[in-house]
Amino acid sequence: MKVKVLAFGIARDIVGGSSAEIEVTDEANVDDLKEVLVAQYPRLKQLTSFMVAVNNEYAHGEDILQQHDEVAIIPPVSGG
Amino acid sequence: MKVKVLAFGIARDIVGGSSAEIEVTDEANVDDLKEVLVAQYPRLKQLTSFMVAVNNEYAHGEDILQQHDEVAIIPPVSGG
Amino acid sequence: MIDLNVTEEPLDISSCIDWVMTPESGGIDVFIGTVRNATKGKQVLRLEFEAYQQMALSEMRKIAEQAMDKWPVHKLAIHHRTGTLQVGEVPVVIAVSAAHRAAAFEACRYTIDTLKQTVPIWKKEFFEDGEVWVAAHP
Amino acid sequence: MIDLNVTEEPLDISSCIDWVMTPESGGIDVFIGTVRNATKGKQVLRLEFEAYQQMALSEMRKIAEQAMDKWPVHKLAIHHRTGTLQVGEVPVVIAVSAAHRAAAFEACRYTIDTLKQTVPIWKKEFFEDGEVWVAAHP
Repeated sequence: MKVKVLAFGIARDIVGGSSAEIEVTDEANVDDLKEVLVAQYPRLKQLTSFMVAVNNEYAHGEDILQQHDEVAIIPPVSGG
Repeated sequence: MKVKVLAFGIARDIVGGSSAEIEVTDEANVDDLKEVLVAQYPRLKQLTSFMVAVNNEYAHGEDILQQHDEVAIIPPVSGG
Repeated sequence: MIDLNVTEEPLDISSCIDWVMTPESGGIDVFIGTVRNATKGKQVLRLEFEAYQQMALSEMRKIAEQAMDKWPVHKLAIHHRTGTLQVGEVPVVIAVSAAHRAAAFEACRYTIDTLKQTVPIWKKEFFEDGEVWVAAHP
Repeated sequence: MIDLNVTEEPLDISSCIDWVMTPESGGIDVFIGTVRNATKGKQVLRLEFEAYQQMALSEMRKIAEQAMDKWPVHKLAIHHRTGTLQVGEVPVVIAVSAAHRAAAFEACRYTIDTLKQTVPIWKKEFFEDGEVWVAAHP
């Protein structure tokens, strides 16, 4: 299935836009998505860390993705 | 010698005015003054504590008083 | 009570303070972040803040609720600005009221410390010779 | 830099904050004391603050200097009001700027904690059925 992934901060620069359509297997979990992302955008590996949020919550690696989830790449935050 | 002693807060109520002339021996120190004050105004003894300031500084018991020092009774502070 | 805001408009510090004041409060602690003119000895020209708006508000709410669970706080406001900020401008204001000052201080400190760890907002520093997303790389 | 004030006029929180802001600062912590409507469950009608003005300023300066010795602080303001204050009014404002927030928080907390112990200012609480000098008696 295709998942739309939002990208913020440096992730937006790396992805080359504020979102990307990413192809993952059905029943893919967050770790699977991260693997695909890193393969497609190797510069993500150079970040201090990156998290994935699903529906506005930080997601765990084993969380299963649904087609219409709002998914986002969260590079290291630096607000405040 | 006579020393003019300023009184603030509850000490002003106890002394019955914002200052009092107190007779102490020449070469009296701060502890001597406190003894005279307590004898003259026994309600000072009921306070949680009281300090004496000389020339705008907290004074020690053994500090010797001079005629023209600015002396003040400092009951427990409660600013802020 | 909790008041949250993520906005491009300049933050209004006084209105945050007025909002947290209550007749039951004895102390208010306010943290104001300001854009510094230098970082690691290098002159900063301006900053840009970007937020994942909806998630930022949701994470800010979690922090405020945690702070109110941990300390007896009356009201807590968190306002964060986005967009371009010049040196001296204010990216964040946190105001906390409580009956006693210890709770206000501790809840305010907890809120800014946790905000910097979890709220999805990103800061880019602009220098004479380039720009960098803060904390992105080791 | 240090700014001290003991005054009968209402305190101006914004001007304290503006005064401590510098281009080198990254964080400002502000403590605002407010008159609570109750103490130990008893309704407070109003407060009266009395200061030994000259000594109060001298003790406030000592605290500010100690805070600036202990933490890398840029500017520190302490304003205290005297006279009659109603519920919700502000007897004290302390504002501290620093490059990093930890110093601002810690210096601000130290300043208010120490002020309450050493600065010769006295508070009288007025209730329906009487009045009391706070902390005077055990």
